[in-house]
Amino acid sequence: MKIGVVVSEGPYTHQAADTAYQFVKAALDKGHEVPRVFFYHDGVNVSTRLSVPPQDERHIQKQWTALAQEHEIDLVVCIAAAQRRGLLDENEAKRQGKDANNIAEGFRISGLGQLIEMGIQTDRLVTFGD
Amino acid sequence: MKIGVVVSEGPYTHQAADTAYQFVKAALDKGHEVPRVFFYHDGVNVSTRLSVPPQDERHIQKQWTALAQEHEIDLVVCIAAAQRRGLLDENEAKRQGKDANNIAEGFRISGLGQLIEMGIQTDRLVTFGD
Amino acid sequence: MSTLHTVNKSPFGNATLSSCLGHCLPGDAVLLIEDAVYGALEGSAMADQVKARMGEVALYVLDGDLKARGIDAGKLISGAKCVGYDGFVDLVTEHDRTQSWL
Amino acid sequence: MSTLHTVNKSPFGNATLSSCLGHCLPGDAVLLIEDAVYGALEGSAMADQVKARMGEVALYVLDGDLKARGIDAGKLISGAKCVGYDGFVDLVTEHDRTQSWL
Amino acid sequence: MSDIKKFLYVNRKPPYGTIYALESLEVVLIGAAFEQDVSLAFLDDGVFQLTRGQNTDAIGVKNFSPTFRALGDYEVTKLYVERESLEERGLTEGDLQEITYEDEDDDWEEKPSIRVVSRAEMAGIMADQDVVLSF
Amino acid sequence: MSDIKKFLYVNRKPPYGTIYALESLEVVLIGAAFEQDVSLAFLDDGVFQLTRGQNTDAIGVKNFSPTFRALGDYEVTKLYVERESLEERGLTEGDLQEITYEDEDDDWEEKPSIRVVSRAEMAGIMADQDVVLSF
Repeated sequence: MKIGVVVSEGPYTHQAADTAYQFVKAALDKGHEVPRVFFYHDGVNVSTRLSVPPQDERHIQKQWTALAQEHEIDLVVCIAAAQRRGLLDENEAKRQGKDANNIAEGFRISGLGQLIEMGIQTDRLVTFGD
Repeated sequence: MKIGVVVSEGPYTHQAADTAYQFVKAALDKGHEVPRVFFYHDGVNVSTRLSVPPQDERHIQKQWTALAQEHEIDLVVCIAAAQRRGLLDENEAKRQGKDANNIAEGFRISGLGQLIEMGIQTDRLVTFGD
Repeated sequence: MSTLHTVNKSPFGNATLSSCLGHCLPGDAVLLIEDAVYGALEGSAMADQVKARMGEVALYVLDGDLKARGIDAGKLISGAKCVGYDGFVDLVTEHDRTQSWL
Repeated sequence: MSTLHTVNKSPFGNATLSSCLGHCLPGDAVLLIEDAVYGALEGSAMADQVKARMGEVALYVLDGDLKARGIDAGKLISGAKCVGYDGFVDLVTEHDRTQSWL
Repeated sequence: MSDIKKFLYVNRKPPYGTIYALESLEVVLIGAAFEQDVSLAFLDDGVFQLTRGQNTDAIGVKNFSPTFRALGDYEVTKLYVERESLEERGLTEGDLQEITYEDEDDDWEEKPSIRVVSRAEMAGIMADQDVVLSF
Repeated sequence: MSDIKKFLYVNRKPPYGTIYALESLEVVLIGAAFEQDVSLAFLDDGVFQLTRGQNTDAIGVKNFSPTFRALGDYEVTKLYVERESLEERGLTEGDLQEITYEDEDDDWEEKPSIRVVSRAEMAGIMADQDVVLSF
């Protein structure tokens, strides 16, 4: 089956991004397809490449980047939610006149239409949030 | 009186940073002193200078920076909470080998001791969070 | 010696106001801010629990949060007092400590 | 046609599980994850409300979240079934839709 | 799978204290362009999103409640509000904004978008969807 | 104002679902160096932070519960746990970790740090503080 996933809360603060990660891994292990994960609300904070968690804790952004690269998952960060919260890729930073960007490899910024499209094109949709 | 303030939630997602801002303004207007505001948990996300909210919404980081500069408020961002969540100043970015930094003017990164110190040195402490 | 308690969550979705009311002492004040202002609505399922403590505990509601949510002050429990951010500051300084119920 | 409902908040602090139980239909499944696993504790103030729906609604608990919180499976309401993340995936595919009660 | 899916947006949180209500509305507006069968559910504290007379001047946050009245222009015309949720909060339908749409199948007559339903009816509406998005 | 203030850390949230419990503990550990009069309150869902046998292997999140047992070394020795909160959750004191400290005023005798108190006693403890930090 095709399963779409929404992550609505930021890393470390809520368990949502962790549970979503474990769920997606299990779905892939069972042979299901997870074509896209959509990061919305504070979920966009998962995509920052500037996170430096303590050595003995998991690195949530790197976990997602690695999983996405191995399984060709489209990690989409909502542009409207990301702009509010200070998550920008190189293009967005230029367009907004900002002197830095912080989106990690494997994530791409796009619109809310990608969330609706995921709802239309997948067989199931599961949301992890607060 | 000396009033210390803690902000524990991120901008836009929760109202905490807004309420804290209105409270601090009112306290200063009444002649009280607010020597320091400590940003902890997701509150550290207030300090990013990369935020680009819609034109018709308030810019929470800029509101804090302006208020702090006008009234010499020490805006302290907890280093441990900030590292987890990808908030770095120039020094921290260098130290951690990161290619970008995102802390706005008026905020400084420091340790949790600054929170305890604020509790000891102020007459009242008020926390805004979730 | 008295305490200002602040609560910021809707009491219909969250047990925080209920816990606060169970721990505040006579002479204390409870200030409802943000989504907690709904806790002062007359005729709600929470109203009796709030009113039961109002003889000994003063109830305040942050006016700006009330207006933001379209709640007319006339719909509040009798005796609940509306304050602005300046009144919030006064409540903080008039009581010996502030406990934020998060 | 049936629904998998997921709940992730402690029912002692938050009304979400209660609302979910009030809206799920016979044949549906409720999966408790993250802080909601406490909702399956036998002998708690929530236990009767949960058990009242268990004749017609299946109750699952995410095993990893239970162990993380130090709750032994023997302390759960009788009939609550523990599943892993793989079982979570099966529940999603076996039901027609998933409703996340956030 | 048919070409058109039934999408339900579930709103259970009050406005302003958190951003979920506003960002939910942003999804609904974008989603309207996809011509799916869209419904909105307001239950529990979500019913507070629809109160009339919201004025956010003092808190410095944007008042997004007028946007609900524009939903009809986006052909989003089914806003289900749970009666029990209103009652528990001491509210009646009269405390909510009037939200209407022009019915193209009925000579563009103006009709109410808000439909107050019982908890049992709400459960039935939820069970009749292809996709449920929660905020 | 005396040199030593009474600090109370109030814990009302369960562990792991959110980070508050962990980050609260980080404040307590740092705060210990300031030699104030420190107490911790565990009530409502906060009592779940202290359950014994926590094992987070399957969820991939760090298990911080052993840190509570180190608090005695930091001279943090007063952990008040509310009895009513335990009971409502179907828990007894036996479900909690044993946390002890060595009492320097009593020939370093090992004593329990957890003190189960009634709701009324907890209210009294809260009212007896200079600074209350909530997580």
